[in-house]
Amino acid sequence: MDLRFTPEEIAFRDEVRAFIRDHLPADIHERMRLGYSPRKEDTVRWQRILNRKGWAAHNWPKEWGGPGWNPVQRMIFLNENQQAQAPEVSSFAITMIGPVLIQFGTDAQKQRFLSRAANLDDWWCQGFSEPGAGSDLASLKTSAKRVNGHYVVNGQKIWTSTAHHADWCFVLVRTNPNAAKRQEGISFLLVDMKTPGITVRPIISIDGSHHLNEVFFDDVKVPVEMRVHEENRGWDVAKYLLGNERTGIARLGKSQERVAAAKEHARDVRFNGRPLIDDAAFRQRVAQLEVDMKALEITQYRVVSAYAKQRDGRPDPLSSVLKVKGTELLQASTELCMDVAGPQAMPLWAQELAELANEPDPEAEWAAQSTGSYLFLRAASIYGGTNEIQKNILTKAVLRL
Amino acid sequence: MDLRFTPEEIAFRDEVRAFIRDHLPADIHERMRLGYSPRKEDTVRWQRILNRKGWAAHNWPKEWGGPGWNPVQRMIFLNENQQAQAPEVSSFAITMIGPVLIQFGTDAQKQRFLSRAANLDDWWCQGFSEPGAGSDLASLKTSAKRVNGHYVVNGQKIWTSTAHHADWCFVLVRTNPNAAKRQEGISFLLVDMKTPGITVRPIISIDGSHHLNEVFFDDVKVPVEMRVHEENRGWDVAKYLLGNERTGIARLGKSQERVAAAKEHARDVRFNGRPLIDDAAFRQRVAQLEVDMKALEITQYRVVSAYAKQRDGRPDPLSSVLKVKGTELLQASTELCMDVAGPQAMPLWAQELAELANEPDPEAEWAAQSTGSYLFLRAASIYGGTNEIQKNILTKAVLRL
Amino acid sequence: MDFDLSDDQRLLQDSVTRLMADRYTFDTRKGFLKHPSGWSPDIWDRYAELGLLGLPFAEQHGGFGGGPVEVMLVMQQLGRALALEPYLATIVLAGTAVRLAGSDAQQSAIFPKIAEGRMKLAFAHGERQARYDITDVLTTAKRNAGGWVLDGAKSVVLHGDSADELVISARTAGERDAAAGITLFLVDASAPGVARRGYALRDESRAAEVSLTGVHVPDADVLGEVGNGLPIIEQVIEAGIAAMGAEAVGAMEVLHEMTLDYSRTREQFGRPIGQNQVVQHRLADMLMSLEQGRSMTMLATMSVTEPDATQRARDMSMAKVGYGQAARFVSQQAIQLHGGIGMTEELAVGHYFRRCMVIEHTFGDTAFHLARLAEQVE
Amino acid sequence: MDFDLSDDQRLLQDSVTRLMADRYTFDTRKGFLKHPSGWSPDIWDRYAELGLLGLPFAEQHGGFGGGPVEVMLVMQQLGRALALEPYLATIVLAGTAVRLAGSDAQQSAIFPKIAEGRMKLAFAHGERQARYDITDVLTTAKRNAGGWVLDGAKSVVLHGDSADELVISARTAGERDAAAGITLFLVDASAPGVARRGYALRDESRAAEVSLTGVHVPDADVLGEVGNGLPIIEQVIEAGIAAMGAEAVGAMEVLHEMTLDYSRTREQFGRPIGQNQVVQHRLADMLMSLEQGRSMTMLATMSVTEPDATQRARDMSMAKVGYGQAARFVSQQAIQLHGGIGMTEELAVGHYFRRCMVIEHTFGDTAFHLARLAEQVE
Repeated sequence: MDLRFTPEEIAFRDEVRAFIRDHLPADIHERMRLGYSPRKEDTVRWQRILNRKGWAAHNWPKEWGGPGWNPVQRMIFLNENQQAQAPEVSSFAITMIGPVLIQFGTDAQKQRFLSRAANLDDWWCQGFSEPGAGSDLASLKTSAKRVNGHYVVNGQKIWTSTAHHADWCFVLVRTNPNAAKRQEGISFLLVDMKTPGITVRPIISIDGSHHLNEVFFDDVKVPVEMRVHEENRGWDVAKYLLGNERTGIARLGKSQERVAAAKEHARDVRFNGRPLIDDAAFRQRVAQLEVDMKALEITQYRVVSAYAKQRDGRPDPLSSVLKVKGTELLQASTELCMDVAGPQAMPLWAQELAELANEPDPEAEWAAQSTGSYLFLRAASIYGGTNEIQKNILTKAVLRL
Repeated sequence: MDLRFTPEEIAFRDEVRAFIRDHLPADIHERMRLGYSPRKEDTVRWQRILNRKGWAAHNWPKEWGGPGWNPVQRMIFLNENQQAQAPEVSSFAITMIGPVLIQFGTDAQKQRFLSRAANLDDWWCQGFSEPGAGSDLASLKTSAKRVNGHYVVNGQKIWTSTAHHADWCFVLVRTNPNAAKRQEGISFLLVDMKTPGITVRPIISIDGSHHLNEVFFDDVKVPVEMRVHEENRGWDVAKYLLGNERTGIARLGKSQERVAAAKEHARDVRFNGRPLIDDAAFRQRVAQLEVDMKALEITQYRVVSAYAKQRDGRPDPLSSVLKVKGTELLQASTELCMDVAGPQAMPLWAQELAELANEPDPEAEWAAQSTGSYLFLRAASIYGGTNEIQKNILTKAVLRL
Repeated sequence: MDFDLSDDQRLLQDSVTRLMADRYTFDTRKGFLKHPSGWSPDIWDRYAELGLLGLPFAEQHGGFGGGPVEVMLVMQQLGRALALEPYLATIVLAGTAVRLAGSDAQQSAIFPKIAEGRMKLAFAHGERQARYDITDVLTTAKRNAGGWVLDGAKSVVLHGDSADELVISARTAGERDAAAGITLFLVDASAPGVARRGYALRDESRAAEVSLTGVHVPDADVLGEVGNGLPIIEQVIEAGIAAMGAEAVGAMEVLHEMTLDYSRTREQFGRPIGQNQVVQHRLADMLMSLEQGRSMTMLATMSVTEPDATQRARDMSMAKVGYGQAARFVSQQAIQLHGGIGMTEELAVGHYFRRCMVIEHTFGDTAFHLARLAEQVE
Repeated sequence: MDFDLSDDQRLLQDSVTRLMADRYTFDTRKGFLKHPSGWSPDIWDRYAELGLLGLPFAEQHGGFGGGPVEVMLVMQQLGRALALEPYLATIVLAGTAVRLAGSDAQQSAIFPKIAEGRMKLAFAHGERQARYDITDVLTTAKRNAGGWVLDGAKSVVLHGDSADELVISARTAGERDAAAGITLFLVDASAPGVARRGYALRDESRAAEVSLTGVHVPDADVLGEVGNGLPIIEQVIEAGIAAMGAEAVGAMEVLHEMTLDYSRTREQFGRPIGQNQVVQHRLADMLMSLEQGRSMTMLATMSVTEPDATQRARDMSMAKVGYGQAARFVSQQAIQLHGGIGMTEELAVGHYFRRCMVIEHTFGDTAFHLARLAEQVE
């Protein structure tokens, strides 16, 4: 038993750190440093640089273009990438559809999609939630009727992140409305977003950003070859996808980056006539966050190593702990940044700046974006199963109550 | 609308404060100052002093020996008494059985019991909870069969505080096991603790103290005249008793006394080479508690004034807020005292001191007792309806969910 | 100790409540946002008709001599409606400055116009480098013939963009952070050298960056005593803390009501989410926070007229911490219980959330006021 | 990064687990409490037989050369059983002092006796006025012919009453709070001038007040370098923090198991209380705290051998805060969910609760260690 990194792990971490430092484009890093979420082109550019290095598909097996890392290495890579203020790789492409196709896809599907996903030649989005099916996903209603070689899809999806950028969408549809159990009538389809009958309607989030969408399907024809796994067995695929190694869900590196940024900026703002960084209460708040992040870091490595051992594919229920504690820290750390920025965090600067003919004002941008990420990450305890749902999962899976 | 005390209220507060200062026996005050809970004889002595002044039965009408105070005056009196580190008047006698007899009792019962209760000539205890009936009181099983002029009581009560001191006990018993609703078969009896067939078994609490007891009833004969209100209508009495103006439940004065004591002792203990009182984090913790106590103080006066207006007798559901917030503060403030005492709070000193032939050591006693009250008040969020039950009450009565 | 409202107060409360119910739904509000000023001049006239714009001013100046309780009742309803108009800026903040420091001539010149809705003010004190430090004033006022010349910049001036007159603080003496040497000036917003950059805050209310370059102010427009502006500034901010508390209480009430309604109607796993005990207790916790926040707002309201400045400052800090923490908890939980839909611009909940957020970060956040209280612990 | 146990470690874990399961039920423990020493000499012999008493000592001194992980495995099981024996005091605390500072002669003289269960030690460093300040040593050691004379008093010396030898810190130079000038001495507990007052702590474990009046200590019994005892004291306390963390994890495990079982069996309103979602989520929160606390105990365990003293101190403070907060939450909620019965001496839950409480207040509480971390924030 040893919590320290092995020399190999340290060497690996240093290699990753050096590569990101040397190859992350300066303009992207600057935007990320100011707290902006990456634009599509930022994510694409960075993921292609990683892909050339063979690192983009960090959790894929070698044969499909993955680096063949063990879970600890993946963990290190994700943390370094987040702490370096680099865009995160597209989770839809890398941690969702990639592993799904590798596990359930036909050879044709693998050949057609995997390498393009790794390189973001195709941008993927996820069509799971519906207005009536949020936490209760299995109640989804979007229907797919089989008409000779096609499924005809009708219905509506919601919270479809980046659908407005997407080339493809993986969708859960109901192919058998009469199945005994709701879970048994669902299939998993790959849908070309250019197919006629698809309408994407933006949803503006409370931070003013456009990440989410509603997607309407009106007699959308999807070739049967675009179904993954057997008909009416889509729930297995969804469960695999949602459970599939949830290494990343804590997004600890992001919280660490936020706390580091808060400390950096706390040197430049005032509190009772001194730099905020000198205020005892602020230091206590940071120290408490650093304690909680350290605990989560170790718990995360415990879960990851355990996962590396038990190869039954089932997710460790403790990954719910990562989700809950990880999102609590994401929210606490972004809240900290906003509080550091103080009154300057309240203006809608970032948007205003564009309009106002003034010289750029990085500090103001950072301050405004600190609120942007605070607001946007209020959703962190909601998406991917609310923290309340996570505790229900722990109740069933671990407490067995 | 005015949050300030009126000149009359200020005069009243000063009168109460002065009377307690001038009449509280020094030895009792010293024990209370060191954090000991009052002994039976302390409570009796002090309550009799108050009773001579006409203040003991603070919430009784004048005709039955009460001072005829309005709710705000009662609130002031209770807070002053707690903050002055005086024993609290016996709630069983004053806020429980007294009002019950005034509301439901026969003239004979009033004549026999009220003035003796006010003067603690009789010590009362409460026989409500049973091993199987805690939060779910209506499921109580202790039976009372009517045999000519008597009820024959059999069963067991638990958590009977001070039963080992008590002359009388008011008991909820099941007189009709076949009632349609569980609540409808219950009667309210006054039981002389000297009656044959009563066994009191001590329960030692985690602070090592003996407050609680189990009380066993084995063919205990209770004269029918000792029944309060109609047979099988005892639930009305219990509801009245539990709901009856819950002015005191926040016990805010006690929390204020604990925080004041913590600050006083924080001057004498060290933290990183300076007095603890100078530590920024300690000061923040105290400041936060003082904010929360101030909020509760105002909320309490709001509830009390509202109660003074609406005379339908039903308790304000907001009194559940007083119970929850009040006990949270009781626990936070006693925890603060223990943390101030630090390592010196860990020995079972108080008990040890008696055995060890050493000179008295007040600081050590205070430190030890700070842990005693911390431990004992872990029950504050349990007794009188757990805080979880209080939130169920708010859910039903206020949220109507 | 008395929590009752007078008949006049109840009348006032009813009339404001009715106005907002009739004219200020979340949808009509969307329309008001489209107006170039970012709020509704039409509603502003209604406020004038109801006498709200002259509420706290003396009768001889066209006001109604209302006190903190009256202002609380109005602000609570404005909070419930997320009202966008410059009521806080004009009536509560700058209005208090003029009321406390202004000469009779100044008050007679200004208050009638305000009361009739013909003039709006803004309180231009905060500076970008100052964050929450109220003595951190770098803007200077230098003596010149028959008046003063102002240079500097003011930041996040609430409704500074639509103000006709600005109440500006500047240093006539003393170093940065010195308590003495700060003076208040009444400045025409269109005066030469005054440049304003208006924008929306996160809650869609308006603010402005104000830059001052050689702005000449005649002696007649000095507000109060030269060099002794700080006590006035403190009372202005205290009036603001009390008023924003009432606004926050109004916002919390609506957040709690909306979340309660949603928990009754939103179904998951075949039943309303409000059937989940965890949701029920969360709503109970929100209710308790709301009530504690309401109590602290009452404390602030009552303390506005407290003569002892130390006691007043202490009560205000307690109140700001108390209702600020309550508003943060209630608004965060309102979004959490709404789930995804609560994260969207379309729903009102996110707007109330952001109003609570802006209130918490105005005139000192929780950490700032808790630190002030911690200093005084003894 | 590796969380696996070696076969030897698993073997050790199993044997301790079996011993405690067979011999250390909550009821047998009540019997041990009645023993004059307040713990079980018989069990102490079992520890010796299993080799637990020599675990961390070098083989040439009759030990088994075990490291922090081995100690963690033992302490976790002792924590699960609420073991009363002076294992922490003798093996972990004083044992570490002798191991790190003792001469070969001293170690050869002491460790074999300890390993065979024939000698118990205690670490007498803390003083009443010092609270958690480890450099606040007022006990003095003055030079005299061929040795030293100790005067002063030590407070809350864990298992000081049953120790045969005391490791005592005293000032050979320097003022109160000076880092330099503290020296460690090995003192026979029955030496003239040593007076001990034994008593139980709130968790029923034993401690003593030790007073020293003209106690003569020969040079041969100086432990380590004269005047340079502080680094040793720090490492002793760090070893204690790591070991107590493992004990706390064991206690939290049992508290969580007991509460979970109770929630399955205790019925109110016609169903097990564990059917209440609020109880379910509370148990989930307890589980999360337990796991976070376990992680922090691993951190402390790994850091015991960290060469960089600054890093080590930081890790230890983080761990103490982390598992201390976890233990406080888990133990408080365990009582809350048990309700009245959890408040009684009869039930085990209150005893585990108090063990967690004593651990949190030993070698620096949460506030103390959080302050140490806050100082280093940069």
